[in-house]
Amino acid sequence: MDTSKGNGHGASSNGEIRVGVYVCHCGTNIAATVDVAEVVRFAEGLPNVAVAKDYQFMCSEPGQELIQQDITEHKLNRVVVAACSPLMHEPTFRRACAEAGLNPFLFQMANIREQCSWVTTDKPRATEKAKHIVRAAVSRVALHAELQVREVPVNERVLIIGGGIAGIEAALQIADAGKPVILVEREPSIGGRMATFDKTFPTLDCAACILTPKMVSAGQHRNIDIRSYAEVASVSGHVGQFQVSIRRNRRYVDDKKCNGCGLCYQECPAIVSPKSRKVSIEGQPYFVGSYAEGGEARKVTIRQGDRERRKPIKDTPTGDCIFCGKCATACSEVVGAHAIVLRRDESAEAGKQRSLEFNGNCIGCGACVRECPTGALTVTDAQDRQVLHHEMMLGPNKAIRVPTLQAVPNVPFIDEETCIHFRNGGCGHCAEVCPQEAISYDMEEAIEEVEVGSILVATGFDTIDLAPMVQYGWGRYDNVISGLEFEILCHASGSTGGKILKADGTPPKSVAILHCIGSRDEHYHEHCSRVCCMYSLKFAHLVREKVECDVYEFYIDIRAGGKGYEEFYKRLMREDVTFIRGKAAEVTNWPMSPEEEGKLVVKAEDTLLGQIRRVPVDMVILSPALQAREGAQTLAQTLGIGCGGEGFFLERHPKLAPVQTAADGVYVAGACQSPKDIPDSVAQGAAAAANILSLIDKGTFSIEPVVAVIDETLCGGCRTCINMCPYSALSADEERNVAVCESALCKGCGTCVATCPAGAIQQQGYTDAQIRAELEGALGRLAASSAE
Amino acid sequence: MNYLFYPGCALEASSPHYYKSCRLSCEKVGIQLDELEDWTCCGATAYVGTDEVKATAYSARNLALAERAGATDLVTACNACYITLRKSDKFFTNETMRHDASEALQAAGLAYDGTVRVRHIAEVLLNDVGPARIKESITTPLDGLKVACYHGCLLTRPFTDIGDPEQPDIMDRVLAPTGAEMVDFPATAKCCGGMLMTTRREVGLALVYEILSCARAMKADVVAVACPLCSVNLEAYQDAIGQVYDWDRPMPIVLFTQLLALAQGASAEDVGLDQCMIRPEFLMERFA
Amino acid sequence: MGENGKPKFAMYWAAGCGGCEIGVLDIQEALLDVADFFEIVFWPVAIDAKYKDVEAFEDGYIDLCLFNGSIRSDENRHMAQLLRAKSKILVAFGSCAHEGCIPGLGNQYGTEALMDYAYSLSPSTENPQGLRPQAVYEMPEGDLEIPTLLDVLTPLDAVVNVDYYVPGCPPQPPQILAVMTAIMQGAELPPPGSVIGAGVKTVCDECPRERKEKKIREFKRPGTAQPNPNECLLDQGFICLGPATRSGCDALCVKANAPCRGCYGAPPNVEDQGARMMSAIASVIDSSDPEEIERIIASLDDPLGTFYRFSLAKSSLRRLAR
Amino acid sequence: MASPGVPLSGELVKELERIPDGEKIKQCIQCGTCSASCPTAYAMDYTPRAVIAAMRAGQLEKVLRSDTAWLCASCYSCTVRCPAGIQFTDMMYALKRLGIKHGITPKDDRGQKLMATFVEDVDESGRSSELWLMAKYFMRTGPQAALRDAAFAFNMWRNRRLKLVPERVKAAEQLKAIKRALERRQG
Amino acid sequence: MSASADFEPTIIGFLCRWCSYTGADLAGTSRVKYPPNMIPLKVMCSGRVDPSLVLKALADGADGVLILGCHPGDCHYHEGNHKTMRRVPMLKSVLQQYGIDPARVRLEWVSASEGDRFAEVVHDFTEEIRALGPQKRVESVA
Repeated sequence: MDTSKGNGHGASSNGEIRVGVYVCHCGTNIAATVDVAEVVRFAEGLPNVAVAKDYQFMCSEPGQELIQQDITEHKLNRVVVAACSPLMHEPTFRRACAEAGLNPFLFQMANIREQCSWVTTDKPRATEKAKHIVRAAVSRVALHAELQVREVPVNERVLIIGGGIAGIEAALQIADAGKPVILVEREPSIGGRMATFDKTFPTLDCAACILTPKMVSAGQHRNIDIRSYAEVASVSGHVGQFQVSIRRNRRYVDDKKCNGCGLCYQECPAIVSPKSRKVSIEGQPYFVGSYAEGGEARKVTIRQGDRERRKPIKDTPTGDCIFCGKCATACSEVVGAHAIVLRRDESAEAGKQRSLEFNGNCIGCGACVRECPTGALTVTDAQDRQVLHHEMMLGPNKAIRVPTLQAVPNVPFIDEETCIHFRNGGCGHCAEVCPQEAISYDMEEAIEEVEVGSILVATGFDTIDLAPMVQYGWGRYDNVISGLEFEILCHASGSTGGKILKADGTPPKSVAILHCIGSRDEHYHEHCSRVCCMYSLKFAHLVREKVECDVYEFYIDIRAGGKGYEEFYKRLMREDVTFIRGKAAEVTNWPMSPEEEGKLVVKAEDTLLGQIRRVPVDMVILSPALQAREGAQTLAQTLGIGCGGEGFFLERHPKLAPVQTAADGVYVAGACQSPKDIPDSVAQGAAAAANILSLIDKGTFSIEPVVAVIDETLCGGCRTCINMCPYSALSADEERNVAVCESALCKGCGTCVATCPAGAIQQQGYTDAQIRAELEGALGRLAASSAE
Repeated sequence: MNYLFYPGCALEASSPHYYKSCRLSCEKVGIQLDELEDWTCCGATAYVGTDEVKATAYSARNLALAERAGATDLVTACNACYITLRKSDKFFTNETMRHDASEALQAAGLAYDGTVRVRHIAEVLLNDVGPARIKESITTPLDGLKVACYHGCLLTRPFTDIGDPEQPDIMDRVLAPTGAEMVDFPATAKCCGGMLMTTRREVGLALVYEILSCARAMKADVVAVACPLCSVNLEAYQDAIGQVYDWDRPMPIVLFTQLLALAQGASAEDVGLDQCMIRPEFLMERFA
Repeated sequence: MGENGKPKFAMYWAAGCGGCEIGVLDIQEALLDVADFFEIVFWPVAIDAKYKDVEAFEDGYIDLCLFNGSIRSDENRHMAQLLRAKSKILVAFGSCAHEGCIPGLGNQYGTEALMDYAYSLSPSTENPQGLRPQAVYEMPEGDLEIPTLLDVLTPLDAVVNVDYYVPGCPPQPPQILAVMTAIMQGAELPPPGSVIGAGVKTVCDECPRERKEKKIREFKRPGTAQPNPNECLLDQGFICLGPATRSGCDALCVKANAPCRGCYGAPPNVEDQGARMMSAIASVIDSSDPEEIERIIASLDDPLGTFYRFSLAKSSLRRLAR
Repeated sequence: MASPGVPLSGELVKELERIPDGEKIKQCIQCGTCSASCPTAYAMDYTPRAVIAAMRAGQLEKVLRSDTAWLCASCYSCTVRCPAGIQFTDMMYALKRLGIKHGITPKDDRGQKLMATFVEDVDESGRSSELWLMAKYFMRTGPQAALRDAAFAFNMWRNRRLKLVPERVKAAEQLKAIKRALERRQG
Repeated sequence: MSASADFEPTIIGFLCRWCSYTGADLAGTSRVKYPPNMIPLKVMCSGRVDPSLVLKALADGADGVLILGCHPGDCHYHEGNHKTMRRVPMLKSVLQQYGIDPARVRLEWVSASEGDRFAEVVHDFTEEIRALGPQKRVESVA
C-alpha cells in the first residue's frame, strides 16, 4: 500500500510515470560486448517506459540534448541512462536533467560498462546482464522522489586547534582576509615545536628570526583571539555551526591584567629542578625520576645500582661557602621549609665556627641556590649529576615563568609542581611584586563557549618515548640525548646559552647522530618520520659550526627529497661529516679497548664494508620517530574525524583532499596528519586556510539530500538507532519519545535505516521501497510490485 | 604449589648443584618440583640446525607428555631447554609445521594440543612466588655481597614477554630480597657463546671475557647465572682467558638458586658450593 | 442483511489454539451488545451450525466473518475459501490467521517430520505399531475421512483475499471491542488490506521502561536472569521484540516484566519482522572482533524461533524451499 | 654437489615460511642492525645482513661455504632488534640445514661435526651426554683439541660434574617411531 | 535439483559506494574478467544492507547474495561495515537453522584499489553457488 504515490514523486499531473531509457554505445566500449539495440528493445517493453533510445556517446553534448528534448517532447518524468559508472557521469546527466527542468534526483544510472561490458567477453550473457541492470534501474527510478540539495549558513568565525607553525600560518591567512579566528594552544605560548629550534634546514636560517615575527603578528592581529594554556573540551553541531567548549587551564596569572613585565619570574625563588620520587615495584625500591622537558614531564626508569638516595641539595657545601647564612634565611623565611640551619660554635676558632646543617625538610625548590652569593650550592638530580641536558628549558628557570622570552602571549604561568606556594602554602613572592596584581593563586579552570563555522586541527606531533629502547642508552647515559633535547641545547636561550656541552660542562670531541630510532621499525613505527634525515644533517652542521668535533651520521638511507635538500646533504659531505651507512644497534659505555675508555661506544655495521664498527664518541644524539600526539584519538572522536593506523589524523583523500577530513568543515594541517617538515606544514596551513576561506566566502554549505529522515508517526522511540550514527546526527527526543535526525550532520550512510526495527527511518535516494524495487527489477519480478 | 619440572640433560650431568639448589630454594617458598617422567633431550640449539621438524617433534614429545600429565605449566631451569621447548610450542602455531610434527608425534602415540606453558624457574620465582614471599623465606641475609646477575641471551630472547630483551632484571628482583646488592651489569644479556666454546674457542673466549670483565668493573664479588651452559662457559675457561686477555683474578660463578638457598638458611654444602669450579671461598666460609 | 434486519456475523476457528475465541469472550458484557447487534449465523463455538449450512448461504450472505487460526489442513483451506465466498468482510483474526503464529514454526521441519515427531518420536508417545492417521479409513459403517495436512502452514491471506487483519496472540479485548464498536457504529472503514485493532507505532511506544543506549555483549534469558523491571529489557540484554512489533497490546508482556515476543506482528513499514529485529539486535552487539561476534551470537539459543516466533509463515523465508 | 644459487635462495625462503613470521625475510631494508647486534659477526665472512643480500643476489652457495652460519651462537640479539621483524636466528639454522642437505661443507667444519655428533647421541638415547658427546666429537676432529680440553674434563670430573654412564630414555620405541615417521615423510 | 554444469546462478551483489563499487569499477577499467552472473546494486555503505533485503533477494530469485564493503577500519563512515559484520553472521545462523545453506550469503571486504580481488571474489562466489545449485523456492504456498 503506497499512500504517498504521486505526491512529491514528481509524477505528471495524472500520476503517470513516464521513463525515458537511454542506452549508450560508448563507441565500442559497450557496443562491442552488449547488443545495444537488443537492450533498447527490451527497455521499450518495460512498465512505465515511454521511450527508449540508444546513442553513440550519451555524455556528449548531443547525447545530453537528446535527453533534454525527450523530457519536453515525451513529457518524461524519469530518466535512466545505461552507460558507464555513475561515479563517472552521474553528475553530468543529473545536470542535464536539471537544465531540462526535471529534478536531478529523478534520474538513475545503469552501469553497463565498468561492471558489465568490460568484464566479460560473452556477448549474449553481457547483453542479458545489461538487461537486468537496466530493468533494475527502471524499476527503481519509478519510486524516485524529488529531492533538494540543502544549504546551511556558515559562521565566519574559525577555530584553529594548535598554535604551531601550521596553525599560525593558517590563522594569519584567514585573519588577513578579515575573518575572525580563535587560536587554541595547549601550551602557555604559541610557537609550537619550531619555537624550540635554533636553526632550520636546509637554509640554516634562525628559527626564531622567521617564526617570532609571525608569532607577534598573530598575537597582535585584531582578528585573532589566542587562547593559550587552553584545550578544546567538546565540540557539537556541524559544518557552518559548531559549538565549541574551550577549557582554560589554571594559569594563576590574569592575562587581562598582566603586562608582561617579567618581575614575577625575576623575583621567584623557586628554581625548576629535576624531581624524583620513590616508587616500589613489588617491594623493591626503584627511582623514577621525572624531569621537566619543554613543559612536559617524562619518566626515566633508573636501574638498580643508581639507587643512592638523591639529595637535591649537596649536603656539604664546597669550599666556596662563606657561611653567610643567606641560604638558611631564604629556606626558612621565604620557603618556610627550615631545611638549612646555620650553626655557630662560639668556642671554636674563627673561620671554623660556623657550619651548615641540612635536614630532611628540603623540598628541592632551589631557593637557597639562588640566594647563594658564591655558587657553593648546586642542584643535582637523582644520579647526583649536574643538571644540564635534562633541564631542557628555554625560558626562565623558575616556578613562575614564560616558556620562552619570545612568548606570545607574553603572560607567565605558575608551574604548580615546583611553586613553593603550591607545595607548602608559603612564599607568595610573585603576587607581592606584581605591579598589576595579576597573580591569583586561587584561579579556577574556566570553560568558554564559542560558536564557529569551521575547525582546523593543527596539533602537531610527539616524539617516541626513548626510555623503553634500552639499547640506545637514553636515560641511562648522561650524554645520550634526543633530537628535541639537542635543539634546546643548541638554542641561544637554552641552559648552556647555545653552547654544545656534555653533561659535565665540557665540549664534546666527537658526536654520533643516530637515525631512524623507532622509525621504519615494526616494533615501534613502520613509517619513515621524514624529517630526521634532514634535521640530523642540520645537527651535524651545527655541531661542526660550534665545536671542533668529529661528527658521525649512522643512517640507513639519506632521504633528502625536498627543494635544496640533496644540495644540503652534499654540503655536509664537504663539511667532513662522516657518514656510516648502517643503523646503530646499540650504545654502550663499556670500553673494550683503551681508546674507548670514558666514551660512549656506538656499535653498527658499516654495511658498505660489511664490517662491524665500534665508534667511540662523547655524545650521542638520537633521532626519535615522530608519532601522533597523545590524545589524538580522543580529539578525533570529539571532532568526528578518523585516525589512521599510525594514529595520525586521517585526511579525506591522501592526494586530492589532503587537508580536508571525513567531517565537513573540519580540516587538518601540519604534522598531526603525518610527519612533516616546516615548509610542508606551512603549505598545509595555507592550503587549509584557502579551503576554509572558500567555504566562508560561499557563505553556505550544500548538503547532499542522501540523508536519513525519520517518520515520527512510525518511530516507537526504542533508541536502537541512536548509537548507530558515527556523526551523532541522531538523538532521542525525550518528550515526544521519538528519534530525531539532524540532517546537516547526516552523511547518508544508511546504517541507521538498516538498523531501525520499526522501519521508521528511510534514506532519501535509498529508501527500502526503492531498493526493493531495484531488487525486483534486477531479478525480473518487476511486474509483481512496481509502481503499479 | 606443585610444578611439573623438566631438568634437561645438563642439570642431570654437569650441573647437579643447580638441580639441588633449585629444589631447596623452591621448597623454602612452598614449591615442589615434580620431574617429568621419561623426558627427552630438548634438542638444544643444535638439533634444529639439522632437521627442524624432527627437532620440533622430539622436544614437543616433552610437551605432549606434560599435557598428558595434565600440567598447564612445564618449568625448566636451563635457558636452552626453556627456549627450545617454547619455540617448539610456538612452531605449533604454524600450519605446516604443526601438521608435520603432529604426524610424527602420532606415530609415537602422542599428541600435542598447545596447552602447555613453558616457564623458566627464575620467572616462576619472580611472578608466581614474588619478592614478598621470597623475603619471608630469608633467614640468613647475604648482606654485603655484591652480585652481578647474568641472565644470558635466551631467557628473554626471542620471547620478550617475561623481561626486557636488552636489560632484563628477573634475577635481580628474585635475589634482591636476600639482602645482597645487585650491581648494575650492562653485560647481563650478552651471549656466553654457547657451543662456540667447543667449536670456535677463540670466539667463545672473547665473548666470555667481555662478560667477566664487565662484572669485574662493576665490582661484583660473584656472578649469578640461571643456566647450566652459561655456568660452565663462564667458569671453566677463565684460565684460558687469562692466556689471551688481562684476566688474573678468577671470578666465582654461582647459580642464582645457590645464593637464594643460602639466604634461606641452607649451608654451603647443601647447595653444592663445592661443585663450583671457581670456589667462592668467602661464601663457603660464611655458610660452612 | 437478513430478514430481521440484523447484519450476519460468523466466526471460524481454523488451525490455532482457540485463544482468539477466548479473546472475543473477554470483551465480557459487551458481547451481549454484539450478539444483539448481529445475527450470528455461523460460529461453531457459540452456536450449532454445520458446514452444509454455510454452503447453503448465498455468496456475500455473511456481513462480517472473523477467521481465526491458520491454514494447516485441506479442511482449513476449504473453509477459508468457503467463508471468503460467503462473506462481505473477511477478517484475519489473530496472529495465526494474520501471519501463521507459533504453529508456523512447524514450517522449519516439514509436515513429514512433524508427523514423525507427533506419532512416534516425542517422549510421551507410545506407538509401537507405528500407527498414523489415515485420510480415509474404511469402516463397516462406511468410509471415515479426516482432513489431510498441507505441505506448509500458511496464514489466511495466502489462500484467499483478506479484507482486514486484527493482529495479536490473541487480539487484546479492548482492541476487539474497539473494532466491533466501530463496525457497529457504522464508522467509515479503512481501505481493504489494512491492519485494524492495533496501533501504527511499535510496542516501545507503549512501554514505560527507561531506555538508554543498547550494547549487547551477551544474550540473557528471563529464565536465567532477573530483568530489572524499570529498564529497557533490550538494554539489559534480553531479546525483546517490542522495537519491531506493532503497538496495540499496551505493552502487556513488558509491563509484566517479560520481553515482548512479537505477536502483534510487523509495524506498518516493515516487510519482514524477524529480519528487521535480527538486524537491530545484531547491530548493537558490542564488538568488532569477528570471533567475539560469533561467540555472542552463538549464545543466543534458537535465533529463528526467537525472531520469527509468530511471523515465520509470513516472512521472506517462507518463500524459500529448505 | 653444488646447486645453482637462485634455487637455494628460494629454498631458504621456503624453509623459513614454515615458522611463524618467517616470511618477513623478504622485508629486509639492509640496515645492518642484525650484524651490529651480533656478538660474533666480526668473525663472520658474511654478516647476517650480507646473508640476505647474498640471498637476493642468488649467491647463497658462497655463504654456505663460509663459516657464517656456524658462528651463530643463537643468542637472538639480531632477531629481537631487527626493525623488519626478520627471524635471523632461525635463518641461520635454515642455512645450516641447507648446507647439510646439499652436501656443502663450510671451510671450518667443526660446528657441523659437533652437531652431527649431538644429533646421533640424541637419536640414539633420547638424551645428550656431555662426556660422550665430547669424546666422539674429538675423535672426529682430531686429538689436538682433545688434549686442549683434557684439563677442562678433569676439572669437571673433579667437581663431580661429569656423568660417566649416559642416561637413556625408557620409551625408546617412541623416539624411533617419530624418527621413522619423519624419514618416511622425507622419502 | 542438483548442481549441473549448465546452471548459471543468479547473484545479487550489494556494493558499498566508496570501496567495493569503486573496486568493481576498477576491475572494469582494468578489463579483468569475471563471470557476469552478479547484478550489482549500489548502496552508500554496506551498513545500509539489512537482512530483510538479503532474504528478499533470495526469495525473489537470487541463488546467492554477496555483500561487499570497505575493509574494517577503512569504512568511509567510520564503522558502518562493523554493523554489517555483526548482522551477517546473525542472518547466517537463522538461515542455517531454517535449513538454507548459509554459504549462499557472503560478506567480503574489497577496497577501492582491489579490482583484482573484486573479480576474484565474484568468481569464487559464483563458483561456490554454482556448486550449491539453484535455491529452490516455494512457488505456490497453498
